Amino acid sequence: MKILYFAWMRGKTGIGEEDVSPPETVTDVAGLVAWLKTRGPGFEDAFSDMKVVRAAVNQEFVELDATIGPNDEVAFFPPVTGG
Amino acid sequence: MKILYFAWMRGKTGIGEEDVSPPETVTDVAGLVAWLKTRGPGFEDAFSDMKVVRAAVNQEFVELDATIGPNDEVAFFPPVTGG
Amino acid sequence: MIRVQKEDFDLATELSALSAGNHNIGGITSFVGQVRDMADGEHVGAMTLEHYPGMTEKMLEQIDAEANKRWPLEASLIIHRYGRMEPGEQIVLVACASPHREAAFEACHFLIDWLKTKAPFWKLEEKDSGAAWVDARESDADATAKWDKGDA
Amino acid sequence: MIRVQKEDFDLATELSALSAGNHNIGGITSFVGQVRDMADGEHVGAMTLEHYPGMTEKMLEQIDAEANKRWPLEASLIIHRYGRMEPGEQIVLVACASPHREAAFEACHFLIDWLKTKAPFWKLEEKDSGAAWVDARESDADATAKWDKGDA
Repeated sequence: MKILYFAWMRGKTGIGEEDVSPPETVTDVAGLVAWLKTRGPGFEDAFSDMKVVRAAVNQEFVELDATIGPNDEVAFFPPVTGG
Repeated sequence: MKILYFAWMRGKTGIGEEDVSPPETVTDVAGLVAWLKTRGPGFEDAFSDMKVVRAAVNQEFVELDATIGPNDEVAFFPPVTGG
Repeated sequence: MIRVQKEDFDLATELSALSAGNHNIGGITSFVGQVRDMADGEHVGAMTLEHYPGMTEKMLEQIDAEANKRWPLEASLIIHRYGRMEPGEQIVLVACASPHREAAFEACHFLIDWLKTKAPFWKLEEKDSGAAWVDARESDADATAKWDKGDA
Repeated sequence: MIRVQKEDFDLATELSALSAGNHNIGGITSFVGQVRDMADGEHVGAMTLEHYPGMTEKMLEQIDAEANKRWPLEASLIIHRYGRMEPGEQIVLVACASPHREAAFEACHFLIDWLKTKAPFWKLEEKDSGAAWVDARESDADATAKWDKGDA
């Protein structure tokens, strides 16, 4: 599973992109977030306030209950500020 | 008094601009229109439907009851269609 | 700023001049109206815009001042052409620059809506059936009226 | 049409290409967003726009398609830049061409409002107090919501 982090999420996790293999019990975005948070204080910090975290699966915005699988591309980022 | 006609008002009256000296009884735009209509069939025709005639005195839109004097510039034209 | 002219205009040149060196501008909204080749289902070969020199400038100044009174603009511009124009040619440009996009959009929309019913221009279209003066549209009066605030 | 690029763009060139030869276009509304030198009362020396390559294009295509579904447009364009930009530089261009001005205005306004909350871009501002990611604004979410029709 490919994970991407943007803006200050990248700053806090310290990485922009990684390949991960979460346990089989992780079947949705919320589960993935819970698992990612166990990987260190940077991740714990990045996901500490989910109100300011947005997620996309395969480049489409999703809610936290969206299901995910091993071949998905999951991205985390703050609310967008372009334009 | 200077009178200007634009668009099809100019076509119907046959003139774009003229200097006139209406009788002293003409004190507002409505009175001027009534007097102008006596000057020939072209004028009669131009002012036959006042719903599609607009007036300006000294380059400001006015209603028919606007007062006018000998030194005013009065213009008649259809509703505008620019832009 | 307003301008009434026979000549065509270059949008990029005009907008560059409008915002030159002003770094408080966050957005510029512009509208360009151009000649269509169809009107009421009939082909239009060209059209001629007549106007009332003197009153045109006066009205455009008033409209421009009103927009600047209603919205926080850093700059605004109205250019309106007169004379004969063919399909595809530019007729009018209105543009508003503001720190914020909402003001830029609303003021620009306001300018063209007001101009449509308050600036003394008249269009004569050259159709296959002959030359005809364009009738004012009810929808333009409605568009102007929507900006009324009781004080206009 | 949409484009995501590092390079600056020339408004007149883009709009000319957009309307070239199409004589059914009666109006073109455009909006250009540019970098301001102030944010929250602090001086901004420059800013860097980060984006999500792939998703950006996908979202802009969706937004552009939605505008064309809602309004009768002859042409539309979104250009969004990424990378580092200084005050006064152009960030984004949205433009809509239509036979009628109302459609051109509304569709253009819609494009920039939707883009503000749906296109994956993030601004990092270089302020005197240091570099800081810009917070999303409530007003942008409100501006997007006003275009909701229940089917969005």
